[in-house]
Amino acid sequence: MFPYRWPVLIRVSAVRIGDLMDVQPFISVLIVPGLLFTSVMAFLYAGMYRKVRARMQNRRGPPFVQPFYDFIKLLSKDSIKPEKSGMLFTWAPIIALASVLIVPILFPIGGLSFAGDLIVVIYVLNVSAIMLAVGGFSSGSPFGAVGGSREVTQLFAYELPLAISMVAVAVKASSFSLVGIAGAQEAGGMFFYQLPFACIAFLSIIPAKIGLQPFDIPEAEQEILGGPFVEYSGYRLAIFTFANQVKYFVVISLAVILFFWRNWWQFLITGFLLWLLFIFVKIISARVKTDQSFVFFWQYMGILALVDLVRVVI
Amino acid sequence: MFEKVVNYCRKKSPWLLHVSCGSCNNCDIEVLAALAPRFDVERFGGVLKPNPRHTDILVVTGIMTLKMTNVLKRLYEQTPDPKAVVAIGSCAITKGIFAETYASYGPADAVVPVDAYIPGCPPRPQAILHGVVTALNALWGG
Amino acid sequence: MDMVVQFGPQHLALAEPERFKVHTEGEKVVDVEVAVGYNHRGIEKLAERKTFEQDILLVERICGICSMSHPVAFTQAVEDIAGVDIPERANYLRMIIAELERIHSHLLWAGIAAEIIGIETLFMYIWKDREYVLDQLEIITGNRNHYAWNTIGGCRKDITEKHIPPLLTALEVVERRTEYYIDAFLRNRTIRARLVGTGILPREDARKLCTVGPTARASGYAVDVRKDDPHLAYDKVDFAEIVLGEGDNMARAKVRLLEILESVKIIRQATKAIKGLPEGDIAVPVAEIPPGESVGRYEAPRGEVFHYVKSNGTFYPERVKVRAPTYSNIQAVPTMLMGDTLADVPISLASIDPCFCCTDR
Amino acid sequence: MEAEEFIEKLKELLGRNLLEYHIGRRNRVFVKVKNGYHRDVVSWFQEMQAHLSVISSVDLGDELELVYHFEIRPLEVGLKTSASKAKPHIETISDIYPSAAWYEREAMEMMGIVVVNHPDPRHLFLPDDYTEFPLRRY
Repeated sequence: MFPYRWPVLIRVSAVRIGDLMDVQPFISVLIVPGLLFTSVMAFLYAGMYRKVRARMQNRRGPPFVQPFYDFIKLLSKDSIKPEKSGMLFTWAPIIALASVLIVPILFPIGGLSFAGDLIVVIYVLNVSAIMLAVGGFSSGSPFGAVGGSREVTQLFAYELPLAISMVAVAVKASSFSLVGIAGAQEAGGMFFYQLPFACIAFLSIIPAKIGLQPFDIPEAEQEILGGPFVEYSGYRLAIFTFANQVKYFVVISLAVILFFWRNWWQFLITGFLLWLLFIFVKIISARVKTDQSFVFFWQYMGILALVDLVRVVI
Repeated sequence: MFEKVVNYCRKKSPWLLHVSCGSCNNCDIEVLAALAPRFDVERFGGVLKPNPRHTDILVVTGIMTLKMTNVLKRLYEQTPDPKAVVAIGSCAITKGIFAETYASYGPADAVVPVDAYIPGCPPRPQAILHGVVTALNALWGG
Repeated sequence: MDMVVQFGPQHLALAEPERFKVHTEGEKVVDVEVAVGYNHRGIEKLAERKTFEQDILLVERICGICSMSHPVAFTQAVEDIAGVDIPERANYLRMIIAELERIHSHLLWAGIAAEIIGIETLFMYIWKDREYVLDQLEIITGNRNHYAWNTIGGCRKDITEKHIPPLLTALEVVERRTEYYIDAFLRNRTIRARLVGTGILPREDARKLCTVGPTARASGYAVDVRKDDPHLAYDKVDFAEIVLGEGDNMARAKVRLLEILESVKIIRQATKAIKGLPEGDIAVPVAEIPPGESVGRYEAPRGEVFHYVKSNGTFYPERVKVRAPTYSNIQAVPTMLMGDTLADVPISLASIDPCFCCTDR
Repeated sequence: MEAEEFIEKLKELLGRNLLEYHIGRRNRVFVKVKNGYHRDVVSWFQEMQAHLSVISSVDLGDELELVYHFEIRPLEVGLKTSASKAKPHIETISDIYPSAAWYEREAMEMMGIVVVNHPDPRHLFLPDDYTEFPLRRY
């Protein structure tokens, strides 16, 4: 059946596209700060992570494009779904990836932005963390369950200082949207010296959020064999690790936007430098236990963020 | 064309699982030494993974002792396809010096299909790397 | 919610197969079930079917990373039965290789312990420096681990003049690096957070359970075969026996790292003493072995290795009984783990430096 | 405490039941005791805070022998008791030395010696369905 209707549609849509809706949202969702740009940056961040880590341990380390090879190889392997695992076993990684991919669309570099998108960012990043825990619980293995419960306890641990420091920044820039915050910083200079305590609190949360060394308790490989990831394989594992790698990029660039913003190309450079700093912190620290991380976040970082919030509000 | 790309990626990122079934832990330590900076296996993308779900190359050492054989069988079944098995050390190839022992079901290929053998007691880390890389080329080199 | 978490036969933290069923309430460990035997190769039966000479090679393959301890213990027992005194130089040769092996074994343990608590960098640094020691061992004996250095009545090869200078330079590098690692283990805040106060083995339990080696010495129970029953040439060199009191994981780490410095001291004195002795006189021929029985003891990196050999006059031993240090240390693991959290289990298990291939024979 | 003094003390403690003894090189002492009396010798060792190294099992043809290796500084004592192959019953000492439990389990599964009232007589190294005793020679 020759699709004779085909040319009609093209003629009609060609006219419609021109005037009905402008093309800008498609570009910002699909290309610039959206899917293509984020995935390239995520692979770049992960490749840099493994190369710099290896170089710091004076060994050669894998090529920069190694995460790309791993991703394709994992996609090509067959994925085993244990009987004891629930329906969420397949959906958890997909939701985690989707929720993490939403955040870069709101970035001030040519992305869509609306009044309260900072709240969306906080909520969506939590969704991906919870999806990691749900993935662990639904995998049906004791290690997954322990990994999931650790992820949730760690989520409670760092949630308080994170929210407080973000609210402090929003109140300082008197706007709850990333573009507004970026604009305030372009006008009044970077926030990291105006709100030093909130900056320290936020930067110390990042290793816990990403799962880097001092606080990578959920995926502790030696203790619980990879935590929530224990039963995942094939394309499901590929999506989960890709979601994690995107999270590396998203959380680091969020920190840059909130505290070190001047303009868009400086945003990329500071992102890489901050990422080097976190790799270095990972290199020199061992994995702490859940109760120690709890104490660290609630007592020290919580108070620091509070001090800055009070300072800004008064 | 697509098949070539996938095979190339499989060759470039071999995730290893080390299973010791009754070895004198010299081959196990040489496998770990292959991770150390001097013989770094991560140059080839190789990473030692904690559980069978994430791996595609099973590195097996030791004679298959009575208790460890069905554990190895289960690990082999839990590993998703496509997978490969590399037997390291003369114990895994021919039961080596423990040939007449009562406590073994036989060398590695009596339990799981083996793709590459690395002789030596213990084989040097360079030999282990060479064996793993040849197994990769043979399976997915194309 | 109480759960049974199984550190199964195949686990990243344990290089060899052993099964630990850990019963936990929430994250607190309540009870530990230890299952051994996954590495049992029936060596004692094989030893009875091989001659004494072949047995040395078999006994060497009981454990790969302490492949000097079993042959020395075995040959000493057989030499006691045969009533043979091995030449002075052979004693020094055996002691040098034994101490070199203690250095590389303790470095190996320090790397794996760092890997288990999460610092992968320290694992890479330590194992890079361990390669220097393995190079020296390879130059002198020909192989990185299974040295085939002993025979009944002495040694098979000799350490000549040209071996000693590179050996001493390698020792300088190892000594400098070990001081750096001791500093790293003691001062890094996150390492301290993980090692201090976890896996505590009180002195009373260490003595009651007859633990041996660094595990016992870290709990204050001074057991060191080199001092109690001096064999080889340990009574002719002076070195300190390191005994600490805390008995937690950090104390065990400290004991092992400080022992590396002691071993370097021993080797330096031994190489000086060897210069005086005539080269080449390294073995005494042993014609035949009369019926009798004896016990060979040796201080391996993990503790006391114990060989009971009984001969019946023929060239085949009547009975060879081997007891490795981990066999008695592993019985102290349940008391160590009681009350710790799940996250401490792998590091406490690794802190006794388990060598399951020795335990199961 | 030297070897001869140790043997005198044992003679007082056991009298006729001390069947034979042999002092080897480098303070190795081997003492053979009648079955059943080894427990009081072991409790005497325990008071002297002796260190139990291992318990080996030996096949003497018509008898099965257990050798308890103790280290009483500076001596290395091998305490032997034996039982006939038909009725290989030997009392346990795991209530005095807890670490003896595992050595006795190994002797039970390898040589077929029946250790009386042992707390946990399961197999240790061999799989549970393994029936014959590998270390028996005759």
